[in-house]
Amino acid sequence: MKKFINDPKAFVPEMLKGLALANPDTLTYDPKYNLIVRADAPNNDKVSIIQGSGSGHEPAHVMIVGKGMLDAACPGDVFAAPPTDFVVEAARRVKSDKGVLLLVNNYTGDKMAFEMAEELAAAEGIKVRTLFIDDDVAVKDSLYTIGRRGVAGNFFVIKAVGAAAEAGKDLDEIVRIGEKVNAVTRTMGVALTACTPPAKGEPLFEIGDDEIEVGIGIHGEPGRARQKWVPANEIVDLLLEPIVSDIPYSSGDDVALMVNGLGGTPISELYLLYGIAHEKLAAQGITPTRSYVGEYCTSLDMAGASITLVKLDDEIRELLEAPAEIPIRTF
Amino acid sequence: MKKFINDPKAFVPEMLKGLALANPDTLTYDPKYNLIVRADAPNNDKVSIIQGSGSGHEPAHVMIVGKGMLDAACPGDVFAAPPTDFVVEAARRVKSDKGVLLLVNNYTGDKMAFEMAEELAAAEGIKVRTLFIDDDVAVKDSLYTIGRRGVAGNFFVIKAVGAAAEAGKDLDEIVRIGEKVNAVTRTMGVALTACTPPAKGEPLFEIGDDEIEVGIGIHGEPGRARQKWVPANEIVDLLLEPIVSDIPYSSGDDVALMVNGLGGTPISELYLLYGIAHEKLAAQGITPTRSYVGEYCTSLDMAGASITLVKLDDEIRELLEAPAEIPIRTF
Amino acid sequence: MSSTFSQAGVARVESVIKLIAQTCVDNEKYFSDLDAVVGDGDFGYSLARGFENVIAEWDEYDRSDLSTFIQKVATTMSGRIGGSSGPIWGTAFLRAAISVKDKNDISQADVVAMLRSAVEGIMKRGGASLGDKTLLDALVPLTDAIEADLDKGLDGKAVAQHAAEVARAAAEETAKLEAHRGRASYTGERSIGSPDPGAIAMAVLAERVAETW
Amino acid sequence: MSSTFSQAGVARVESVIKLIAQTCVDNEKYFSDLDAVVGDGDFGYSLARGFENVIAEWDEYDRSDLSTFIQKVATTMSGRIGGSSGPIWGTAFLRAAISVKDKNDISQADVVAMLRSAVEGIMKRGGASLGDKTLLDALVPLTDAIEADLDKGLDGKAVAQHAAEVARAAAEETAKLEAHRGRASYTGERSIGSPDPGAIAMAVLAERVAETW
Ligand SMILES: Nc1ncnc2c1ncn2[C@@H]1O[C@H](COP(=O)(O)OP(=O)(O)O)[C@@H](O)[C@H]1O
Ligand SMILES: Nc1ncnc2c1ncn2[C@@H]1O[C@H](COP(=O)(O)OP(=O)(O)O)[C@@H](O)[C@H]1O
Ligand SMILES: [Mg+2]
Ligand SMILES: [Mg+2]
Ligand SMILES: [Mg+2]
Ligand SMILES: [Mg+2]
Repeated sequence: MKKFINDPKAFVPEMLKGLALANPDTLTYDPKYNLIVRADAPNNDKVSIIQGSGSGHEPAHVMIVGKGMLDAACPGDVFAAPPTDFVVEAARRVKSDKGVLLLVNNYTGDKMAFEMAEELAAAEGIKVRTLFIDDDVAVKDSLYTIGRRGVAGNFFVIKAVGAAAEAGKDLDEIVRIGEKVNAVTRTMGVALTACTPPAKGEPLFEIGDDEIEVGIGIHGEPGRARQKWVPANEIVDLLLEPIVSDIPYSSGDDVALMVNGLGGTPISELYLLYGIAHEKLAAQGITPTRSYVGEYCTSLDMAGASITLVKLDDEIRELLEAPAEIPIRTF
Repeated sequence: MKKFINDPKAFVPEMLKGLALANPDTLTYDPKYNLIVRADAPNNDKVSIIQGSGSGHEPAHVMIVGKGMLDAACPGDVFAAPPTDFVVEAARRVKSDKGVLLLVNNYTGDKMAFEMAEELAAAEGIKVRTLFIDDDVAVKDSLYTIGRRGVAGNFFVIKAVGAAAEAGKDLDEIVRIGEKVNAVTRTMGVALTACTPPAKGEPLFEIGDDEIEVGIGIHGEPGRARQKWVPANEIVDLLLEPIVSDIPYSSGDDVALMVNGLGGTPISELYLLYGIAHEKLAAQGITPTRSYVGEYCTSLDMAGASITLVKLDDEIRELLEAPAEIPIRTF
Repeated sequence: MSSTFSQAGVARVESVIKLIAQTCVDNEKYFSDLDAVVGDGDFGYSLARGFENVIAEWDEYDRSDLSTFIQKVATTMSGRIGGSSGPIWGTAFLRAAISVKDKNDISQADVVAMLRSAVEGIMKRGGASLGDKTLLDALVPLTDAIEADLDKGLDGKAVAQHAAEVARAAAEETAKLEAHRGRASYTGERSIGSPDPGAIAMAVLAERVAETW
Repeated sequence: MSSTFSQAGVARVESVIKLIAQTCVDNEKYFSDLDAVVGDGDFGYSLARGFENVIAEWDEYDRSDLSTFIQKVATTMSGRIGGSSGPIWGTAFLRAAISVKDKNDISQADVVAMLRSAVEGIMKRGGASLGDKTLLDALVPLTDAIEADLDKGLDGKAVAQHAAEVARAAAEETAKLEAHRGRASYTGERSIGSPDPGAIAMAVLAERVAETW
């Protein structure tokens, strides 16, 4: 394993320390509970938004704490949901008269930790709601399982509820908005390589030089199926078809189109994929009117990408257009 | 080679097409000359800024065309300077009464192409100046060679002259600013893996699982020296020492500190490096008061990073703080 | 089902918990490797970090009664372990604690009740049923065997040894199952062929307990 | 140094240029592989794309006089090839063109003048000197040999053959040099041991010209 690390056990805290040092005016870092919190939180005139999940998905979620997005992020270790205590502590730090919303990607560990945390926080008198995000079409929803996973589409839910919270909307309204955005958001991912968690020290799975994993999640777990590499045009078909047919998205729809990099794929390739996906959708009468190309939710150093569609209406578009100020400043 | 591509020869045009489709209101793309141009250029009330270089360094430079940064980018093929004609055509497209500034990273091919282009553009009556960027301390400056390379530090020169141009400054003043920023900017890079140019189809060099290349450029060319992998703390020393001692930067200096990813390294590791570098500089009395962490100038899919320092004064700080609007929108 | 462990029983429960903690710390790498096959490779890491905390806080735990003591263990686990294992193991200890609330001596029936409560808590927390390829597929047969053997009047050592054999066999059997819960379930049929890490952990723990009885 | 090529000379220059173009297109992969050793592996790609354009535009070039014609070739090269090779080869053709301005017949002295002008142009454009490990290290000895052989009165075929031998030997010799110009120079001493791609290209071209004289 060749990475920029010292001790694998210190990987997450050292990253968080760097993040805090780079953003001294806007963020605070609590090493005891792994928390990244807006320096100006809590604000009793707005609902506070918290997202928790395993680490290894950066910039999600620690690097999108800021005005118009999250009030706090409570990351666990790499690919592990945060301990319940950490979530409860995050809720305490940003508790507001208007309430606290916990955003959670739908995974077994995260679901359990946040359900327990919600109970404990409520028991302390904190007004709190939880919202699960499950945009991944690679997993078929069924009563028999925990259901679809939350992946890169969570960005849109966070952006929308973050903007609504900044606008002073109340907790019920924000939950309605979050559920609405989640309901019109779908994602599908593909991996070219496996990722290497620092504590493991080697790639999570072996994959041939001419193979790809289709229907990958964001934790380096294997996907639904392995197949031979195909050119970018065909890869876009593999990703778009299950997304478009799921909701379904149909001719006349306005959409936001995201091409998200999983960590090891350069942005040049992501724009190449974007162009292909944009044209294929346009050919079906589905018009991408907002574009997102880059890394939003990654799996450490995995080479790969996911495509996300969001069906837009005026309400969602306005929330996505609202300004936000987060550490990922490119200028 | 596993990448998201169709035909290697179409890699650059397909990427540029995607970029244009993702930014229909702000950018135009000319496939004949590989040009990405601001939709609202030229503006006779401001100097136009053009950066050209090989492709493969995205987001540099095609993805930083926009208000407050570049008016046009004229990329060549992967790692190849653009042909002279393309540069001249870019100058024609954005020629302004206030003049045109060509920004060039100091490499043999680019230098020659832009010198020829400047002559040709001037012959057509275009008011034009050229500014070479050479921030890479891995290459010792000497009369005997072409001198230091231009690498990730070019971001700061572009940002500063972009802001000055937006403020209506004239060409001489902008050249003065660009030269001043270049003179206080130094960079050093390290690679963990080699990159794979699409047309080549295999990594440019072989490197062991426990080896790193120190003093790497941005074209996948081997660095100054190869050595065994060392932990992040020591890698930061390897990069910082030659930078700090070069100008030198000294106790009492305010600096901008950039940790730039080379394409295959996740942002979590970049923040980890940032934290270490920040503390090591602070311990020497050098204070990072502006931070830049992410991908600014890459080498395709190479895993690696570079560190850049800029000595700040009020003038430079103000130019770096000025707003800019570029395709890399993260919210 | 007549004899009580009384104070000796309380001491025994304490020492079994400590043994579990130490065994999980010792098997960190083995448990993580099992999880890397179709999961994300952090099962051993999570358990080890949690039980390290239990061991570190061991001497300071409130021992006013057994229930309170086990509850403290539960809080350390669910409060400090991430991933699925924090909530699952935390809930298991919490439910076990509640089932012996206010008791100062522990009967054989209490031991079975603690195990049953743990199983119910896990099922409630994670929504898994038997056959979903989780640690329940070893823990439930183990509990059944203990209950039956105690009814038969076998002595402690014999009960523990048989329980270990049953847990091991059941854990190995999970290799034939398709995962329906947890991260492994996303790979669908590809999860068949390797045993569930949680179930194997149950077998390892039962074996350690039997060895040292 | 007395005979002129006259119109035959003009035709010969044209056919040599076409042969150079075709040879570079044919050797794309070979030239790129040479450049991958300490450079960035695009030398063959750049030359091939440029000379493909020359061949494509061949029939439409303005042939009012030889100088104008060569200037058109130069414009295609420097206008359409990226990397270092566009400016270097473009400048070489441009300077050669200028050195025969307004001439309608070509003497042996003119051929030498064209080569010398090309060399000077390359040196001016890229700042390289002899021994810097560039194509100059083959092109200059080749030019010297041609000048000397023409002075001696050797016939065209003999001159071409000797020039090819000189160029090949000089190109192979560049393996001993440390690069001081171009991308290869950044690797410092690590550039020693492999020949310069541009110099090898000169040898290959000279050999093709000699073969077909
Ligand atoms: N819903 C569930 N109910 C009970 N046990 C579960 C459940 N999900 C997972 N497990 C158990 O947890 C083990 C994995 O734990 P861990 O690696 O910590 O979880 P993850 O990394 O998936 O969050 C599995 O082997 C299984 O025995
Ligand atoms: N400054 C220079 N002057 C003359 N020739 C040069 C110079 N720099 C490079 N070359 C020649 O160009 C060749 C490399 O060309 P090319 O691969 O197109 O350049 P690059 O990829 O470095 O821009 C070298 O082998 C060398 O012969
Ligand atoms: Mg996990
Ligand atoms: Mg090149
Ligand atoms: Mg796991
Ligand atoms: Mg080259």
